[in-house]
Amino acid sequence: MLEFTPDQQMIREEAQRFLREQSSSEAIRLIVDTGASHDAGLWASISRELGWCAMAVPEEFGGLGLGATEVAILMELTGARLACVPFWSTVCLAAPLLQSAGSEPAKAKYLGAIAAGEMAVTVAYADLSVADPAATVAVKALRTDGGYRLDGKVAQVIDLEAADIVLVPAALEDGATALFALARDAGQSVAPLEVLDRTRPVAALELAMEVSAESRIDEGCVSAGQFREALAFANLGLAAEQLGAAQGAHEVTLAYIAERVQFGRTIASFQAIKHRCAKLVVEIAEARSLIFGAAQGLGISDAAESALEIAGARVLASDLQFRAAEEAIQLHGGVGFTWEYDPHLYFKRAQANAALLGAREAQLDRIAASVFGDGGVK
Amino acid sequence: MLEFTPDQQMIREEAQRFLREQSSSEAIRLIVDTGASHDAGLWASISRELGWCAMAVPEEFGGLGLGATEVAILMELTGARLACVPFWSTVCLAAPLLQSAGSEPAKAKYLGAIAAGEMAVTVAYADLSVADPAATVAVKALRTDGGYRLDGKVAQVIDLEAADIVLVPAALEDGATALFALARDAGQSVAPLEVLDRTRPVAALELAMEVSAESRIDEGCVSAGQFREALAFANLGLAAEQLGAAQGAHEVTLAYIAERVQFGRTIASFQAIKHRCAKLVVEIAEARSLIFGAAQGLGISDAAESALEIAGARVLASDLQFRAAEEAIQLHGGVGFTWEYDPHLYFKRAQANAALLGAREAQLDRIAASVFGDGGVK
Amino acid sequence: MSDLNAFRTEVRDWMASHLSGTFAELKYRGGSGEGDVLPELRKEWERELAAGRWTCPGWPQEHGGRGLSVAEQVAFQEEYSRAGGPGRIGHIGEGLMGPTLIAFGTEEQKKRFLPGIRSGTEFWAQGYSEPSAGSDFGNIKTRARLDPVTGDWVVSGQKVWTSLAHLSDWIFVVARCEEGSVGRNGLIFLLMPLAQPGVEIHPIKQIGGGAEFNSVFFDGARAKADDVLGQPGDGWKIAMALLGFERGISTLGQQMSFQQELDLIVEISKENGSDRSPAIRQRVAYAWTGLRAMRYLAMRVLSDDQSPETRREALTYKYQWSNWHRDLGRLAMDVLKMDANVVSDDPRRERLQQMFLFARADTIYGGTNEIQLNIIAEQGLGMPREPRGKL
Amino acid sequence: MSDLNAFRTEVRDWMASHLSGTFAELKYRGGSGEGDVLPELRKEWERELAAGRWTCPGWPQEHGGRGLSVAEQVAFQEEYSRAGGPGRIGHIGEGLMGPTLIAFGTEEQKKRFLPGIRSGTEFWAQGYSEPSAGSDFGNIKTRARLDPVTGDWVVSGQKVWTSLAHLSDWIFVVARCEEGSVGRNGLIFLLMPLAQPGVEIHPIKQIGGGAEFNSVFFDGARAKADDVLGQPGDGWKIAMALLGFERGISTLGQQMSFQQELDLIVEISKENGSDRSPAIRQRVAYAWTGLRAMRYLAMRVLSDDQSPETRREALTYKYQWSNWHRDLGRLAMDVLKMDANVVSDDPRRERLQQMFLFARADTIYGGTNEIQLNIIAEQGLGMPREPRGKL
Repeated sequence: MLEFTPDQQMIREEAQRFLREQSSSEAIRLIVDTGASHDAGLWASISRELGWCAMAVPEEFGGLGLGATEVAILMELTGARLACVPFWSTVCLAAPLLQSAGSEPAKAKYLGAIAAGEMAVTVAYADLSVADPAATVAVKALRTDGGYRLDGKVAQVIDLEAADIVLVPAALEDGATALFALARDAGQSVAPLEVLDRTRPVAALELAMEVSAESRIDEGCVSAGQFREALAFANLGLAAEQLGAAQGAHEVTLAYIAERVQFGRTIASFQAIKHRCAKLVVEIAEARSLIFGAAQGLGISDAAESALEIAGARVLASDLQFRAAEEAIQLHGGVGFTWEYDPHLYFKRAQANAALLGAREAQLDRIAASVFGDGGVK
Repeated sequence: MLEFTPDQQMIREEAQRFLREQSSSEAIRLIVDTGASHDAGLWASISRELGWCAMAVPEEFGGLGLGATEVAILMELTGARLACVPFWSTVCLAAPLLQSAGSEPAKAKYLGAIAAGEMAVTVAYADLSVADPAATVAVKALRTDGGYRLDGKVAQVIDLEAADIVLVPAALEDGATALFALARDAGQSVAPLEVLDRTRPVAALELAMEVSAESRIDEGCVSAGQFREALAFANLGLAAEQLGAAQGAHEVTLAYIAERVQFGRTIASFQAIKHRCAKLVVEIAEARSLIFGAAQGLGISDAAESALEIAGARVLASDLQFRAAEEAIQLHGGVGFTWEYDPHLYFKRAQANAALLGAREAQLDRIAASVFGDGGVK
Repeated sequence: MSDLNAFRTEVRDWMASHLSGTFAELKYRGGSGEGDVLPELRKEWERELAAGRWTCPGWPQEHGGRGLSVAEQVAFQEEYSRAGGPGRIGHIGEGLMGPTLIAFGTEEQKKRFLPGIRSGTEFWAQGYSEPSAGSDFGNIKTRARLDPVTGDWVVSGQKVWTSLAHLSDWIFVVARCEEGSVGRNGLIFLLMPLAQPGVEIHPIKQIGGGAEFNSVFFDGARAKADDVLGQPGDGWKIAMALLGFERGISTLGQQMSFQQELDLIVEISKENGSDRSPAIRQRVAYAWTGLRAMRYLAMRVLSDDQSPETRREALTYKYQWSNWHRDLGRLAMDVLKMDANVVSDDPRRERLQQMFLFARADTIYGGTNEIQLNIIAEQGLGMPREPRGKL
Repeated sequence: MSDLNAFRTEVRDWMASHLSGTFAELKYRGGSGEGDVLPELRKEWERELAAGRWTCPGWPQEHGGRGLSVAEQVAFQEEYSRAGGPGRIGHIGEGLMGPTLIAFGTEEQKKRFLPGIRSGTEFWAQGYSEPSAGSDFGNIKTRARLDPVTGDWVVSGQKVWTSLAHLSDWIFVVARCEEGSVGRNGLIFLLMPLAQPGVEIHPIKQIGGGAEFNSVFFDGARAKADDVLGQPGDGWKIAMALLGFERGISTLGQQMSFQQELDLIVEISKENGSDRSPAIRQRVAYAWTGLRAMRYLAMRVLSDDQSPETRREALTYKYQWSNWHRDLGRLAMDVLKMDANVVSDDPRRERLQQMFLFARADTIYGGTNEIQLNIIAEQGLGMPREPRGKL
């Protein structure tokens, strides 16, 4: 059957308690209002003191060797509090790519540093809006005497400013894809973007630079399968974050309507409102079940099957997150669309997340291609 | 602005009063339970005494020369009572085709008979489920000495048993489409089908027969444009019927929940129920506005524009009719899915109607092709 | 894991060799909207199952069951459904009455009733709902009056939505035994034979034409003094416990049958070209996703997980499966296009049509959508209770 | 018909020649979520309109209007919007305060206030909502106390959601003038200058970063004895009449602006390839359909049609446009994909982003979705009223 182990339950409870204290509404607003790249104090606690980044890193690289379930638990909880930290980018986007495509020395170096909580890492995919962001590559790598010359522009890189290292997939002259790890201080052009969802900063990256041969960290080019494996993890983590953000928005709403009085009654006492809140629980139940069912199977069940479950989880979680955020605004009434109250933060994150790594339609297309067994119809 | 003329208002009120009396639940059940092809007494009143079939027939053929609005009014009201008569097939499916594609003598004969209330007519389109049912033709017409030999099979013809005349589009040897009018007693094979929606009978038609040259009634083959013109009218009538059926189901429901008590309150007093009933009014308002807006413009505005509005009206009306019927079952609770209560009759009609003349997706595709100005993307 | 696989193989083999011959006709039958088809053959099938010790496999061994673990029961249900095992006429006895008797019955009652259930020879119906009560269980009006001479209880009133009463031998009835009592108080839980004077059974014809449900009229019918379960006044408590048994292992078997329906939809859509419609493809993929999610939710609910999330979300299961199924029915019809309206002898189409129609009942019986949402809001989220009216 | 066409041409020409030069910057600005942008230039634009006699064109000629027919007013609104006419800072004066003054004001009041509205020199704000009242208009707590010496009314309390108060000169305030009165009774309708001691205006920052709305605090602020509209105690009646003016001709102009947004979405989707997505295409077509339906509904409502259907369905208009618009915002963002999240200097994208965010307010202000549905159910369908609580 499907339930958390006592260890997982403990991780969950402690993380929840910690984030409620440390990623409060006030803490988030400090980031949102100052335009800081992340909450550095919170990140230090999470990565160094609590060791959350070590969770899924194999023990040989200094990690705890735990699995997708533990990471999904933490993603859910950081999502619930909209924690302003480069956790998803480091643990779900970058680490799995290092793991699946990195050379042994690169794994030792970077996964080790991630596990130790010493490094935030992100990936500069050419287009994060599609279901297969590795299908196009925006950067060209030209072999030079001392290493490579990298040229290209990536429109949106998540958490780029907060990252110590950015992983850059780049096309070699023969069309194969290499992976480079660039320290963030090494002369790239980074242009922070003004975004609606200020809880997760994005920047444009432009490269026109020579890098050493050691910057290239793949184990003989990166295959489509290696990208796919890494991205399944990123999608799963994102779905869990979306679930959490939905739950967070719902809780904020429930608390508000339990107090707010209209026509001499709490808003929570109106049956139409009750039913809408209950429907959100139904959607939460669906999304949570599929996310943790898929997490438990990832790496154990058939990979293609897991990928489909994760695609489905993204659909449910994206729908859910948007609905929970939109209900948060609506049920807060007049204050729901003010800057002062939190619903708009959840709402903007919901819109931003839904566009990541393949929108609803693309995820369902993947599932349909498999269910109909026809590889998709054009 | 948009409102009924006093004459239209009068037609509406009288028809409503008449149908409430004459197409009662008991009257419908007599047809549903006996499997009769239609309510002959009601049809005689409608066609002969009340002259409803004459409404949109031009005055030169003995009709009243009124327009789409009057027909839509009557379709709405027959829909509301699920009246078991071949009104839609005669007035919306067959008459407009006669009008757009018939030869002058054929118009005089058949439109005259329709206007006089002496004839029920239907059309044997090859496939009524698609947006363009004239695109394929199921019957072949071979020229013979005395006339034509017709061969072919039409899977579903609406109101075939009740019809006195069936119009058959048939492919000539050169690929052009001719139109034949066959009296229903002339040796076709007619196989009534057992259908879920017993308020509107359907039969299969098989032809393997010689017919006279006079049976052919088109004015030099039927063009795609002539079919389109006729089908716009059929779609509009159907949308109006769907609106009416939705309104009818909603009224049945409102009456029931105003009386039925649960937990010491009428069901109508629960806010969640109230909101759902109110949302149906919103959908009814949308559908009614578009239907009568399109009806008023039909033949006056640009034909392509009207066709798009009618396509949109079908989408709104199909969604609405299904929702109203499904809410009727749900809000009737335990008795909602019994044979004894009326909701299932509305429900089955809703499903059957939604599949006619292009389902939701096909209608929206047409609109999109125009809005994007790209003729549709494959 | 490998033991479970062996067990699955055992079930599969048994089904393959027994659901054949005269029983082959039963494959995939008796599901949604077909509760009353082929009743005699399906009763024989119950006895065939009993001979193979596959009735009541989750009951303790002392009561004739196999004492299977939850995982084994799930495996059994899944394999049973996968093999096309027909709808179980013995379901109410096995799934509801048996566990309730085991929990609340006297030794003598257990001895008298459990064997008939286990052997597939005595079938049970449930007497809960009433015309004026609907989902409002506290509003029960059927009365039970003590006959001081015999000690019997004399019952008058009407029950509705008693599934398969016309095919059953016994019925359990919740009735009001204290004059003037209201709500949850003063109810009694009675076990009554259906074949007796004063009991009339009227089938209720359904949307799809079948008649799985009945109205049962009691007019001076009798329950013996020995056939009271618990004490007079315990009716509410026992009925609530019994309702708890309803959410159970059988849900995973039900999901197998949902999967078959989805498979049929895909199959037909490939035949008639609906598989080229982007909207149909997306809806099929969405249905696939929902079924997967339901599967994992059922697995969470069947775990011992006592986390607040799982306890709250368990309340959503009925709402989830019934609305998912209802949507699936509509999808099936949209795939069939105009054929959806025409009855044919293609058993696949017939099954989908019956499913489409009967799924309309799924969101009503056993607690309507509206009641489910109230429960989720009030019990799951602690929102204010809906006030009772005074009509 | 041809007269109307000539009129349309007149408006079009005027707009083309005047919405140019320094005013060109205003094209398409000041819409959803942009209520407070470029305020000074937009006030100048109001005076430009006034010079052309295009402010208050629906008012009677005796009050400085053109006395246009409904059809002409619709045509004006449509052409104004089609030409990219900016959001009207004078809207509340022209559309609400003016008609209310004409209906309820004394001759002296009309003479004092109407010219300032018509000439685009005096701007009005509305003082309805209160923090604890929300949509519950009967719960107004702002108090007006009669100063027996001057005959002035002294006002204390707080109003929220007063749009553009910080750009306005006057505010109308509904306040409680009878100590101890409750609900609809004892309310007064006051006209008050904003620039006076005892009035403080605090902008409320919105979801999109702008601040169209304000909280207005009154602490001993004064309304002159002459500036009471109607009699003390008439507040409810006048306020209700004024709300009736809100549903009006302007809706058709609003629809033109919706059409522009839809056009932008189609344009961008062709540029970025979203037009190849079947789901996006279907959603765009559905939005087109909804807008068409709204257009005809507005035309029905603006007719004199007193049929029960039209009267009932008129109640749905606010719900319809606001929810349609909210959905359009989401469609716009889905078309923009990841660009939706990034602020750019492409004015089209900026407009759609602001629309997306601010449309969230559409379903809240001026009667929330929930209030609208209550009204439709109770007034339109005659369903039982929602009981008032006692908290």
